[in-house]
Amino acid sequence: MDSSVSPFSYRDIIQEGDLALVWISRDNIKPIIVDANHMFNTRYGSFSHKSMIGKPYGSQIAIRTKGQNRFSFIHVMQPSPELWTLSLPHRTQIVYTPDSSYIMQRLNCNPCSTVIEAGTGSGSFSHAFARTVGHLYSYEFHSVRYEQALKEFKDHGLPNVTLTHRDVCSDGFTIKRNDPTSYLFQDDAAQATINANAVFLDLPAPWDAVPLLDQVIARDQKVGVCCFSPCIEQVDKTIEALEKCGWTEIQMVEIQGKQWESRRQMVRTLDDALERLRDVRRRKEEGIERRKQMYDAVLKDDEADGEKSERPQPPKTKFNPFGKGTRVREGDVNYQWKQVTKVEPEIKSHTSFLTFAFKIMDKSRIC
Amino acid sequence: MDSSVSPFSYRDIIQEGDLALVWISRDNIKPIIVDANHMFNTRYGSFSHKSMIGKPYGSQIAIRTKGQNRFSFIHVMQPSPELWTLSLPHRTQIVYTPDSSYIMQRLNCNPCSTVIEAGTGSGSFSHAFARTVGHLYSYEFHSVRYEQALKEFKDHGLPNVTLTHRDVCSDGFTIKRNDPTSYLFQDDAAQATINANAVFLDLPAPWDAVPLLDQVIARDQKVGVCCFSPCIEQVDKTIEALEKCGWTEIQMVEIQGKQWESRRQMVRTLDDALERLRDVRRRKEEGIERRKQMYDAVLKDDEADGEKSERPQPPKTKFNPFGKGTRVREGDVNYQWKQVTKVEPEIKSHTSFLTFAFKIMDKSRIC
Amino acid sequence: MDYLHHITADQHVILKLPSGNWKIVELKPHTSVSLGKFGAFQVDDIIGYPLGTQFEIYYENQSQPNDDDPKNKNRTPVGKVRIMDEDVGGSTEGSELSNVNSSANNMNLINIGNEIQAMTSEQIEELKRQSISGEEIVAKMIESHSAFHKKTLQSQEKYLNRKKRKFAKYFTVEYLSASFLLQWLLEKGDTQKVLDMSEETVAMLLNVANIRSEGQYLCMDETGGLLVYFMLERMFGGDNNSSHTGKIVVLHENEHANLDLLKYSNYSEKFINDHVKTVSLLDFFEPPNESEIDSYFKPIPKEEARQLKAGKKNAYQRRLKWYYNQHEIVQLSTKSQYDALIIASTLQLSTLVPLLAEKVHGSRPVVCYSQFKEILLELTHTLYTDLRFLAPSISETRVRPYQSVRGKLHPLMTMRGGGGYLMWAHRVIPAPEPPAHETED
Amino acid sequence: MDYLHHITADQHVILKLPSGNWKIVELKPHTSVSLGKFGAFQVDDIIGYPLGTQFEIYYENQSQPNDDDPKNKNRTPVGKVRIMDEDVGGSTEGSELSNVNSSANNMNLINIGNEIQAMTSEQIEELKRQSISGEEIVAKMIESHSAFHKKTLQSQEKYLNRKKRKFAKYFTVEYLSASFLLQWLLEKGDTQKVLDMSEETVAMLLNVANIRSEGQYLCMDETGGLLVYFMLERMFGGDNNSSHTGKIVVLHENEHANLDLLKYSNYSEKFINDHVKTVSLLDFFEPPNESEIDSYFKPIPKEEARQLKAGKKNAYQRRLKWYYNQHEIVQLSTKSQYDALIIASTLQLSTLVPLLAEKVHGSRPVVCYSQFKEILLELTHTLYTDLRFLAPSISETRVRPYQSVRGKLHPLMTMRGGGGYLMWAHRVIPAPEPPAHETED
Repeated sequence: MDSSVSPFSYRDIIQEGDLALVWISRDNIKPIIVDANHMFNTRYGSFSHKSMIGKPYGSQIAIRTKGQNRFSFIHVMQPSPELWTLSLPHRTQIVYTPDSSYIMQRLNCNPCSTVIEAGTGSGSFSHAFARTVGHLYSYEFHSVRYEQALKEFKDHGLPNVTLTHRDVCSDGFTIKRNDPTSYLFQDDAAQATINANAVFLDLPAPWDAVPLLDQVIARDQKVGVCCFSPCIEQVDKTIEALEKCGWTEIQMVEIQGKQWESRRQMVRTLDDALERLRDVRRRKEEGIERRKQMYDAVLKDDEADGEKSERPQPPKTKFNPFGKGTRVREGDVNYQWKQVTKVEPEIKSHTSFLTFAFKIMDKSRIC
Repeated sequence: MDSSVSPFSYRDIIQEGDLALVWISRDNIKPIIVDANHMFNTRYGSFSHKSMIGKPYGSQIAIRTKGQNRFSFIHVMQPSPELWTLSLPHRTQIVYTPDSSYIMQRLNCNPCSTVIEAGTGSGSFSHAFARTVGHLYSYEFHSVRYEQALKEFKDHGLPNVTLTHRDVCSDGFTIKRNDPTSYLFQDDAAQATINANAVFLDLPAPWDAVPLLDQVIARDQKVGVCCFSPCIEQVDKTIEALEKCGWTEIQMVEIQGKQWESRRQMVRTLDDALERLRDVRRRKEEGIERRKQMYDAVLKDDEADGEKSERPQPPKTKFNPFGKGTRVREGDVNYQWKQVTKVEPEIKSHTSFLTFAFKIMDKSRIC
Repeated sequence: MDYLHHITADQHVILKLPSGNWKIVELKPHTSVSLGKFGAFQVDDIIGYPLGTQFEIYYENQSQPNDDDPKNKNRTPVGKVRIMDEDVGGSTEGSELSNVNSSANNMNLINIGNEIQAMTSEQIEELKRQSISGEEIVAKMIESHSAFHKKTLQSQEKYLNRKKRKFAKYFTVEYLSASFLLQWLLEKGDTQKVLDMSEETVAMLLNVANIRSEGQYLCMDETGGLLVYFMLERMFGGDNNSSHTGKIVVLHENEHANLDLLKYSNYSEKFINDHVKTVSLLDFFEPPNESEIDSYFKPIPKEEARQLKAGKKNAYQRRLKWYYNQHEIVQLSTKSQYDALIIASTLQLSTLVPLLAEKVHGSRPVVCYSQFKEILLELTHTLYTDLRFLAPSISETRVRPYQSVRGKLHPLMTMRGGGGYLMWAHRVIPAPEPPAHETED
Repeated sequence: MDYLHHITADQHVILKLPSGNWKIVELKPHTSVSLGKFGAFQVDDIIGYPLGTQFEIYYENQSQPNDDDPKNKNRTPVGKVRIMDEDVGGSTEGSELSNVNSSANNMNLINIGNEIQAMTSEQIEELKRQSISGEEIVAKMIESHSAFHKKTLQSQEKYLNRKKRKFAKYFTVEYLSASFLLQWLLEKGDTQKVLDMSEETVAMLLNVANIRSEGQYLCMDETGGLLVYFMLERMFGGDNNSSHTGKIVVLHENEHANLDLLKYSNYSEKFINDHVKTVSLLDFFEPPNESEIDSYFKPIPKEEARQLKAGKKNAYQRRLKWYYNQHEIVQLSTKSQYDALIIASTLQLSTLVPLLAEKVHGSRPVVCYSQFKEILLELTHTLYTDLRFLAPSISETRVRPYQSVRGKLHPLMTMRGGGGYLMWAHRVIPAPEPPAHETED
């Protein structure tokens, strides 16, 4: 792969060395580095990277499994921040797309934005920021995660991301020479010029970091901040800190994202149900007739024992317009279907509370 | 109306003196006392009570307005707690049906329940409780509301409701002789025996009332409580009080109720859109042809002024498969429609937080 | 009615286990109930305590159950019980939150817990087999947990609570309410069996359907009797001796109604027979002819019947039951008007509801449950054009539970989707359009 | 690029008024802007301040504007402005909560406020006409408010804040972002015009559609250009001098594309022409024939064209524009592959999307917006059976704003319903089914 081109920028043809995402299912997306000598193994079969190279991104790669001779396939996708987020292990704490989308929109992110993100975490939101904004300053306090993200951002070709190892709550955001950072210092500047106009704080105690923002945000513009906190008590302390530090238009919101599946439910009409019961009744009536004769016989014959005489069993019905008993595949063309939507069985009912606020440090007039 | 029968119990025929609800629209339901000498006036016309009497409940009463000779109608409904709730003025603070339903279910309300409700408020939840439970003890601290509710409960024939004028936060729940209450004291009992097994507190400071519950709840059963508070800080203080007073299984929930309207959206196929554009193109091509001729003429004639020569206007199209411009009524049989659901334009996004807890005061064994 | 509030012999109750799971048991006297890894107890030991009581299982002599009989190796030893006065295992949830703790003391906390644990699962299993109490297992685990002292106080607490929940031997005996029965089914994974119905939706149904102790209700229940149980509980509160006269007529599309779940209820057979009637859809729409019934069978005078011989008597009694049943069907399908129509069925509602609603009193509610909004959408469009239905509308009700721990309040991170929808309308009686006035001008 | 951060002459900005309403204005130098009851100001007085600044309007000489000319009686007098340093009017909402205050001091608070107010509305109007400041009006109202002293401290504060908001004369000048434009439309009641789209749903659309500054996007926009504006803002950030090369090709079903709302944007005409191309659906599916275009018109050498006379030159230029436009249509409809397909249209999506998706690169997103989930349901069922679409799914995103006041935190009691839904899929390239292996056993 041409190392100057990010695997996240638009590319068309799968090439040796590319970072690609293999889509097995929505819940199972795996990153690979395309290598002609490698195989991609799934429980449904093995796919050679060689069969991918040269094909356009989005290609379905199909095989027949040797053992069971089954048709099996994957799709080779080009990474985007959203697909990358989907590919991360479910246990990882990540900012999901409904939240990250809204945050980016509320902070009006675009190529003219300079954004601060703390902390980097899994780096999934960093990718979405990096796609859109002019420059991203990301801070991570955990050294292992910092090293991992540093490598990942390099591999993913995100030149507009500066990553710094820092506990921003105690040490603030200013980046100096000799700090552990990917920042490239110009000439003999003693510290980085940041001038962020959007800030995202995904920290356990954002109230410790808020007072330290004044040093690094743009002075003469309206700057937005979003604090991402799971508990309501954190929101309360965050609002307190924001108010104290002169941030205004404070508003907390929640995002609720749902995914809907498209399904079908069989149309089962009353008429069909009645027809089925008529079939049952016909059998029963035969039985009643037989029982009546039997009963009359018993009453006539004083000696016969009603209990012992055999009670005739009606034959089982065959008629069933709904294919009960036999398992009907959803959408089977022999039946009528109604399209319905079904929400995921388990929804993400809460991610975090998002507290937004805005500030203009210097309101003086320019001419 | 037979005063011993509640207007809320099942009745079939509209009778003189009945409390009935006139349904004009979902947002406009009005209670009336049926009186053969009265008219029910709406902006759509006047309906005589006489025309209602003797008809079954649920009857549509239809008239033609004298002035405009328009068909106009209302429905005369028998009150139920839910319709009564809908009929209350929108400004009134009421516990809406999605909340009251859930609270009743979580507290397992049924004819064996004895329930405490504080405060009574508009009395709408009292009606739902009264329908279901064995006995309801309702407390209202505001004297005007107390008097109003006292009269209303009497008029509505709710014999299983005891109403007491009381600030439960300072004075607790015990009902003594000479208290302002509808409680009927037996013999010479000094105070009422309540033994509630379910409690609903709709109070600004439920934490003041929680410690006072021990005096009136059943001792040897599991008793449930629900505190209804709009702000999260109230929930925090409520949980604190509940924990301190030995309540367990504390859980706070929110109820979100939505109403969906059934609507239709016109099916506008691509083919129809293309056909419409073809019509436009045909007109345009005529224009192009004409303009081409004109242009050729202009280029040939050095003296002519292109600007001044009249540019021919194509005739307006007549073809429109979507009836644009003319206002199409939703569901018009000349068009194809897709059934869709639409949520109310304004939803009740928050009513209150519901904090539930349970307690068994005396866990000793009986034999 | 002690059985409504106290643990009673031969009662069905539901047990809440430390894992958060539920178990339904019938309390047969002189037997024991095993809760698997959470221990076992004698039914007789819990009878008479209030329903809702939480018990701890303890073992007085730890070595005793560990006998040498290999048969007993996997049998849970039966312990003694004592009342727990403090509630254990509130409403905290399993999933951890990354950014709740302060960052300063959080640096060492990555992946702690699972990775740095010196005891093998075999060792833990052995301890459990030895029936050592939860507290003790946890104590042993802490000993062998190399990084425990590195944890912050808060995360130590968290860790302990999690472990305690995992090994503690306690249970709560609850009244088997309809809500608990539903919760049990959902946790068992029987979501589809109950049409994805949620407690809040059925709660809303009971209220908007105006369920009262004296009502006569026409009902279809495809949830195996769960809906009927909800209605019975609301109408009678579990009281077998209730004086209330309400009745539920359950229509069914199969040969027999499926009300299987009522077997877990504590209603007597007689009570259910008195208050729940089942009629097939065909019998309801095409009821038997009364004279035909009478032509098949005529009851003989009681005196005469009593003198029949054993065999004959049985045959006669069967026929008599059939006879009364047929007449009851005629009564329920042609001579009754109902106080509500309540449907939870996957039959096409738009064909069903207009026909059934004919049997509903004016001003009474028609309420249909469906797992899918689209089904109710089709239904409401049908009902809109039918003047017998007032203002059909679709409602959705959802509960959002919180982690209700002070200082850590937040909505649960995940919850069940779904829960279904309701269509609510009122049966009304249309008037003929009045003739136009003669115009006056 | 000062116009992105500072108030600039001839710029469109959006003003936030004390009522919570919005107003879009073009800042023409040397003119004044009237905010009705909130006063009026000189455009020149606000130029140069940072966008986002909140200004108060004040009147130095109160009697001055109250002249005798009857023409001026209803004209809002123009005041001076000064910067406000404190934020006024946060996110509290109008509707009151009944049980927030402590019960003890709540007894007298029923219906206070509206009923016990001695000033008539005429008197208040008169005060407003006299351009007295909000503070002063409120002070006069308190004087005449007979029950004010009976209120609790908290409710007095509430009352004052409400009244202040009603009469205060201040405004905030904001950058006209796409989100603010949408908010303005929604508050104007243009919900249907923007297909009920919400900020959170379009935000989600921009991300899942992977909008980048360099992308070539195929788009249908039935929101009057709002969606295109959202995309332009995301791609270029309002920067007329952006060096990014992204393009949006807008397909339209009418003779001309309706992108009216772009008139409020601050993009230059040239910028929009460079980055937004419009093609009718018919031209897209049945593009002009290149040789036919050439048969209608052939450009003459530049030198020659320059020497045409004025009238002829105009006619020639028109024809030349048409010629290039026709060739561009050919290019856009037959020779381009797009980086995303983005549709917000009420045309039947299930007939539209399969055809348009043919022009989308493999691995690129297809995202459709609809006000109604049922429309997307039909669409996904169509796409399921089409192997060119990977995993179509429907998403719903909703924001729930809180009253964000410490001590009184709660979700807003009411909010707008709706907001629409998204269908998200990826365009993929199906492989032929590989032949079966010959069986080995």
